[in-house]
This record gives sequence, C-alpha cells and structure tokens, in this order.
Amino acid sequence: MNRRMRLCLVALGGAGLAALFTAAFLRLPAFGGDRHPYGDRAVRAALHRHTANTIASVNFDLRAFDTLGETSILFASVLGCVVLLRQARDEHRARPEPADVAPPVRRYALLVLPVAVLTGLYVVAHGQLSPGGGFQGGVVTATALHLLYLGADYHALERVRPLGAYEAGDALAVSAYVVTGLAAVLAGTAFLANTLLPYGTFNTLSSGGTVPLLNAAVGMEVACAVVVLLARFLDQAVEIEEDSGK
Amino acid sequence: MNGWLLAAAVVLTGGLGAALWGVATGPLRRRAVAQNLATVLAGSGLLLLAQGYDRPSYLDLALVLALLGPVGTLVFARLLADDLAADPPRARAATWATVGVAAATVAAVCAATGPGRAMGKLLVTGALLIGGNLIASRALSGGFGGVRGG
Amino acid sequence: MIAVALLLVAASATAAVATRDPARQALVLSVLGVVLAVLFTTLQAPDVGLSQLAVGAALTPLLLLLTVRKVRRRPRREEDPR
Amino acid sequence: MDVLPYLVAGWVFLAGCYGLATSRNLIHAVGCLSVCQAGTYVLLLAVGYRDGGTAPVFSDLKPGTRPVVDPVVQALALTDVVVGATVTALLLALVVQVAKRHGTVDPDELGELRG
Amino acid sequence: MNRRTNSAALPAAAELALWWTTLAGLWLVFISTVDPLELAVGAGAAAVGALAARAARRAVTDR
Repeated sequence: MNRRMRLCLVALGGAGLAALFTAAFLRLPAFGGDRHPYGDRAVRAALHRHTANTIASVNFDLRAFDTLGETSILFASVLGCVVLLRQARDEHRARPEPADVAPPVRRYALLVLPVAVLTGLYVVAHGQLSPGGGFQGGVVTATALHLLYLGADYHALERVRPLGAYEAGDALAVSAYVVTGLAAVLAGTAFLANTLLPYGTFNTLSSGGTVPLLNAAVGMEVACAVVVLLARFLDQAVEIEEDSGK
Repeated sequence: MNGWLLAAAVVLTGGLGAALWGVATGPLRRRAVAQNLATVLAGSGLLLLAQGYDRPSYLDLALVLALLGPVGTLVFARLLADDLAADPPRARAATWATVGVAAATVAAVCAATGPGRAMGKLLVTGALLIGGNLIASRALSGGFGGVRGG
Repeated sequence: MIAVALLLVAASATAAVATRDPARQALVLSVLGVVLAVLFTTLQAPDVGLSQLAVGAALTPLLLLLTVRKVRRRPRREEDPR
Repeated sequence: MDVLPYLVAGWVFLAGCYGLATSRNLIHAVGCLSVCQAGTYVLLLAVGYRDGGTAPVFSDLKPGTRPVVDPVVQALALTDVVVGATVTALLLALVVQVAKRHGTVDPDELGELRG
Repeated sequence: MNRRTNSAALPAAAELALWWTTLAGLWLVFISTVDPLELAVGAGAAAVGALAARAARRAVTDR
C-alpha cells in the first residue's frame, strides 16, 4: 500500500468519522445542561461518607475496584518498560561525563527540590479534601527528585535514588491497596467496600473511611513507578551504549 | 462573568495565544522561549481563575504549575542544549513583560485576599512562578554550557 | 471563558500534529498540556487539571526528549533524521 | 456554544488520527496519540459540565450552596489521564526497542524491512 | 574520633533543622484548617523534605 492510497483511505475514514461524530454530537444533551443523575447521586454518596472531594470519593470508594485495575495497568506498564529497556548483551554502560551547569540553575534545583517534594506530599495527603490525590501528588514528588538530574548530573541523581527500594516500594504499595480491600472482605463485607473505618469529621484529614488509606497507597505506588520508569529511560538515554554500530 | 474572569480571559487570549503562535512556528530558540512564557502566563491565568470562581482550593493548580513549569523548561534546556547552544535565545523584553504580568496578577489577587495564610500561599506561588521563570530563561540562554553525555 | 480555552486547545492540538520534528513537537505538547489544564479549570474539573499538569508539563516532555536523545545517539545508518 | 465543546473534542481527536496516519517518525506518532487522548478528555468533561456549576470539592465550599458539575465523568477523565500517561511511556519504550533492532524509527522504512 | 563525628554531626543537624522549620512553615501556609493530625502529618512530610534536601545537597557537592 503506497502513501497516496493510504492518505486517501485516511481521508475517507476521517470524513466518515467526522460525519458520524457531528451526527452524534447534535443528539447529545446540550452542553451545560442541568440533568446529571449519576453526578447528583455521587455527590450525595460522598457527602454521606464525609468525603469532601467527591472525585476522590468516586475514585477510591464507589469505583475503588476500577482504580485497582488502573493501578495494575500502571504497575504492568512499568514492568513492561523495565523489560523492554533492560541492558542488552551487546551493550555496555559508559560513565557520562559530569555536566557543567550554571550555578544559579543548580541553586534553584537544590532549593526547589524539597519544596516540590513537600508539595507532592501535601497534594497526596489532602487528596480527599481539596483537588489532588495520590496520582497527582505522586507524579509531582517523583518529578521533584529529577530536578537533581537537571540541576547537576545523572551521577548525582543515582546517589539519592536506590532503585531497588523504589521497585520494592512500588510492589508494596500495590499490595497495600489489595490488602485494604481484603480487610473489608475479612470484616464480612464486599471487596474494597468502605465500611471498615469510621467516616470521621467532615473536611479533616481522617475523614472518608478507607479513602485516605487507598489514596496514600496510590500516591506511593505512582511516585515509585514514575521514578523507576524515568530511571529506565535515563539509563537508556544517558548511560547505555551499544558496543558497535550494527 | 466578573472582572477577575475577564482579566483571565484577556491574559489567556492575548498572552497564551501569542505564546502558542511562538511555540508553533519559527526557529527552535523562539519556541523554547515561548514555551517558558506560556507556563508563566497560564500560571497567572490560573490564579485569576481561582479568584474569579471564588474557590481558594483551585490555587493548588497554580502552585503545582509554578513548581513543574520551570522544571519542564529546564528539561528542554538540558536535553536540547546542543541545539540551543548554536543559537542561544535572547528574549529579555518578552521575559520581563511576562514577569510583569505575573507580578501584577499576584499583587492584585493578594490585595483581594487580604492578609492571612491564604496570602502566604499566594506569595509562595508567585515567588516560585517568577523565580522559576527567570532561572529557566537564564538556563535557556546558555545555562548548560558544555553538557555532553551527562 | 470556556470558549477561549476550547479554541486554544483546538489550536495547540493542531499545531502539535503539524509539528513534525519530535523535539519541537515535545515543546508544543507541553504547551498543550498546560492549555488543557486551563480548560479543565474552566470546566470546573481541578482534579483532572492537576493530573494533566503533572503529566503534561514535565513528565511527557521528559520521556519524549529522552527517547529522541536515545534514538539520535545511535550510530545512524541512513541519512539525517527528520 | 451548545455543541462547540463536542466539536472541538471531535476535531482534536481527528487531528490526532490524521497525524498518526501520516507520521514519518514513531516518536511523533506517539505524540499524536496523546493528542487523540486529549480529545477524549475534552469530550468526557464537556458531557459533565453544568452551567454556573462549580467543582464538587467541598473543602472550601458549603455543600448545597452552589450547583456542582458531574463528578463521575471527572473521575473517568482522571483515570483516562493516568492510563494515557502509562500508554505513552510503554509505547516510547517500544520505540526505543524498535530503533535498536531496526536502526530506524520511520514506519515506512520498517514496513520495507519486513518485506 | 568522637570529636570528629561531633563536628560533622552538628552542621548536619543544623541543616536538617533549618530545612525542617522552613518546610513545616510552608505546610502551615498550604493547609486551610489547622488540627493536631494535620500538624503531625505536616511534621512528617517536612522531615521527608528535609532529608531529601540534605541528600540532594550532599550528592551535588561531595563527589
């Protein structure tokens, strides 16, 4: 199939899809409408369980099982990246030359790194109250660590990043999620049902039953997963070299 | 639609629109500068939106953007250092104009909030946004001299 | 307000597709991520905006550029990549 | 205004598909795929919007004082963003592997290699 | 020996304490309502941040 024919095919398919989309969009409820039956029920359920952030309540309480699936997707994809980006037999590690970074940038990195770690933890801890949650905070924390690569070099990053610990932390966090779910089963209700803990006072850190626990587990899982993921990519981009051009 | 939202609309249409044009066309150095300025303008826009919707909790977005936006620019400055070194970006006027917009936004929102912890959070966000932007533009114009393998 | 953000998203998405060089596309994608976060704020979805910021502002560009660097660093058999 | 968000979502999705089909570089194709995903986020959130509503986050809002938008689609979009990021990472890892094994990231050249 | 560890430990403790205070102050600025649990979590997060700050500083300067 040559390029021209493929382009024609894409144009045809695109036009068909566009027509179908337009037809479907004209039949959708108008934008900004007032009828959201599921949304209203979800808000009521969240308020009943004293969770201030309804989105966290939906993700970690009503749809907790889906979030388990999502977490496993993340875990599996990190596993896939680790396998795909491992060091092959015909490659060797070359120590990169130390980078020469301007002092202001280095100072900025050293100054902002702890602040960013703190912000990430804040976003995780307040996931059930204000916007945020395990995923967002985890990514912020993990990205913060990589300021060290930007402010210094890869060697400096490797010194504060025991990779094995992060891999273990990743697995541990996923199992913590599952264990929290199983605890509900042992207590005589359904898997991941939020009946185990008291719902607490509305709009405090301990409100929402198991929501904060699951949130923290996901936060840890995401932070560790992103660190491991970026470590593999950095290894490939910076350290690993092929022995000879094939 | 109150004044804050109107101001946000102006900042986003004018500033972010221009930054978008800059990032989509032209040589690499202009794109990198425009990407840096886009994060600052979006940060100011988010501050104005949080004030306009009267939701202090939306400030977390501006805070995270103020932290991660400069990090993103530093990523580009680091990994495109070889391409940028041949043709270093110089955009003093644009950078200072954007910083001015951000500072004015922070000052206005602070004045509307009044003293207290919320104002402290605003000031931290503003300082991170402006400081990060200045450092990032410094890094773009040759902060990573001679980065080879590292 | 929403319309402004929507049009910005449409424009930056088009620009991201039209930019063929991966390194430059990463720049446009990072702006797209930030613009999407603004749109989500106007659509009253701060949680989604926050995760889009976390992913789009630094993580995706970093991954893309690291891949670009790895691919370029290889000894190339063919002509210059474009 | 009634259908503009939906149309923008469709446009973003189709633009991403076009880029995906005509891409000459696998890294660029992965970027286009993330543009496609952006279209789905816009569609999901547009479905859940309510005029004059605010976010259903009650840390700084008394429940019941203001109308709120639909949290269910927001949770779906959140999952979508996460899965999108992981898909991008996995595909980029595959691209690195392809570049190693075949020495090119142009899909057309890859097709020729296979014969 | 003892004196040397002392002279090394004192600046380390001072550095950690300085970072901890700064970060705990930042946490106080971020949160909206103050209660004991919030303060405890904030203290823990600030400790993690201070350790990260020190580790990062050492990784960059001692090589």
